[in-house]
Amino acid sequence: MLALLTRDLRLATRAGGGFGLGVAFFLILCTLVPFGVGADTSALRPIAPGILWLGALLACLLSLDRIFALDHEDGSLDLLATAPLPLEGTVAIKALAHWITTGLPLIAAAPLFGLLLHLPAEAMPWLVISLLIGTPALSMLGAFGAAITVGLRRGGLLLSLLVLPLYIPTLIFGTELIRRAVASGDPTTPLVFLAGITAGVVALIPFAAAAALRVNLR
Amino acid sequence: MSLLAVHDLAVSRGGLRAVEGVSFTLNAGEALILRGPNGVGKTTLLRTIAGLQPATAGLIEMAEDAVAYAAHADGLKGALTVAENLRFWAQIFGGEVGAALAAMDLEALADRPAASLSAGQKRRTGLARLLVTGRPLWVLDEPTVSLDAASVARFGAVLRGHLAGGGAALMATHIDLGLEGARELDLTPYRARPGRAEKPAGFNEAFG
Amino acid sequence: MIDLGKYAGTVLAAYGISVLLLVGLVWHSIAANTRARRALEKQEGRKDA
Amino acid sequence: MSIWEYANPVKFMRTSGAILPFAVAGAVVCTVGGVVWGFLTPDDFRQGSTVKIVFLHVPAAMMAINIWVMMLVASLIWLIRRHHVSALAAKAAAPIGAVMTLIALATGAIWGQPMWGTWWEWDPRLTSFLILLLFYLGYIALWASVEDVDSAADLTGVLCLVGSVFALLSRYAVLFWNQGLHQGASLSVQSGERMSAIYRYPLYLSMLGFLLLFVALVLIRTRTEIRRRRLAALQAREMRA
Repeated sequence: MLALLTRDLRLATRAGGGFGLGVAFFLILCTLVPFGVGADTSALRPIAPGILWLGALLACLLSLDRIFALDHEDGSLDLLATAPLPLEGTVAIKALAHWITTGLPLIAAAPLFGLLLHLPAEAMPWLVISLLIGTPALSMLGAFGAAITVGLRRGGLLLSLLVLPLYIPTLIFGTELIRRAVASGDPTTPLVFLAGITAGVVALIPFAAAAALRVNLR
Repeated sequence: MSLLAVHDLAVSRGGLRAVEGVSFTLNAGEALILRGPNGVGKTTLLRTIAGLQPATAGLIEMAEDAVAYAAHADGLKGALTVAENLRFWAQIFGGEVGAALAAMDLEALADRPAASLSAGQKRRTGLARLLVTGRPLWVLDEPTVSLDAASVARFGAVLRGHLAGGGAALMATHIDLGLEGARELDLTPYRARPGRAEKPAGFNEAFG
Repeated sequence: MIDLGKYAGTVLAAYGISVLLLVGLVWHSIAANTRARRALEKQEGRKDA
Repeated sequence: MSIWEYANPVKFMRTSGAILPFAVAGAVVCTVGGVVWGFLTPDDFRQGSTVKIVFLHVPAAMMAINIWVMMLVASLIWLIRRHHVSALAAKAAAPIGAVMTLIALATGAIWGQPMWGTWWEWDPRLTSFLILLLFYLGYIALWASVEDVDSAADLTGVLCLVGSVFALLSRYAVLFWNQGLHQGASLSVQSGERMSAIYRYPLYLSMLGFLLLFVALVLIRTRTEIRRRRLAALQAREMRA
């Protein structure tokens, strides 16, 4: 299991692995937003949490098809399926690797980009906390979408269409957490829901994703 | 004792049975070569025994985690070196890398990234993975594709060593690997007859 | 004709769009079914011949 | 004989062929009757003539949800019992559900324009239906994208399962996100302000009509799918021979 994780991380950081592309995309998005909505603090501040969450979500989406597609092309997926690892475990590890290579850099960069968008200082820790709790669910749901579309030639667009609706609850509770924390100082309810969704997704989605992978392997 | 026993197996592709009623056993030290024209279902049968797709009917008896599967794709990562590629599979399966590198004459290439290898060298790395798995039953689908004569001979020797060490091999190949006493099984007579089956293999049979 | 009052446009638009969508769906269902039946009859006819 | 006999394609074609004329007749009578009757109802003292939109909006919204539930049940039957017709019925139902969702959304938006003063309001119910539409579209797109029908049936089945959970989850998330302007369910018995009979009966008829319309359409579309599968099977056998 650990071997698979280190291999995926190593592949992501080597040439052609696409590590850091997500953060670059995130930066571009945050740069473009003021051009679209105006640079006034009064315009940026209220939408900053939403933009940051959307940016993280889209940056995460960009790299989803890599989770299984490359391994499927070169035959590694067949070999992993015959390995003494349960396929559910393989799915979970690959989603974890995706989160470490995409989600964590985004979380680290988010406060910085928050400054660009005039996110109030008191919202910063909540931004990081909400992303930290919410993004694992994004990676895991993305792995499910990637497992469903792995055999398809033009799977990228379909992957977005399938996965984005699944992101809605996480997005809602993630941004609501920041909003309520700043407005009233009590983000308990969205925090609990966000954590609940992530826990449920991490516990159950590997089974659905592994089932989809088995269908696509045969 | 037998490593693999197949009873009355039917496998299907594209929602239709390809072959049915296939039975054989494979004991330690034995090799079985599948024959038959293109499209008869050799690959499908091998994938089914490797556990990559469900059998449509019949029974496959073997120990858990006994199969090492090698097919057209080698499962190599171009960004990793040959040794790193093999080491990964060694960690997954719990095997040994050094001997495998030596056996397939890959020691000189061990630190080269897999992306820079020729097709034949990639193939050799892919086959070295079989040794790394330490599994007794090798399921091989055209293992000698893109190998030159010397490499074929080398792989033949590796395969004989595997059989002598109590392993077994089930393969589809057109090339003589110099395996003495290897049995052959022609799948042509087992080609599935169209018609209604009790349990349809897929939509094409359910609506045929 | 009944008098729809000041909301005439609203009500007619709602009915218009709904009827359009429903008719489109029904038409598509029937057309696809006819096409499938013809194609199947052609195939089965060829088999018998 | 068990109920599963009807999942056999030949049997399904025979049975559905016998039911179909009645379903079509019932659907036409009840839908046209309900909608026309609804159109002829007197104006509401608050909503004016826009109250007539209810006879389209409510049945469509009801069917939009029920059709997804039917797809979920059909998907479960396929995944558990492997009855091929069940998977095809789920596929056949999806476009009907998408159109019903679209009607509910369109009529809701048109009704909201004079009532709320805006074409679109991010009201929890409207938002939930928009999300439901996304799930329908994803499901339909997946069926259309996967060439191998056996894989497509399994993958869409799994997607329907996961999608159902997330559609429900989204519903509660949206409620949490925005408490809306939308009216409560108009027909609920416990609500004090119950809809008066002149509106209630045409609405019942219209709902029955939409239900029968769905039954008729899903039968037709399932028959279409069966014929397509039959054709593909014959061609596949020809290729193999």
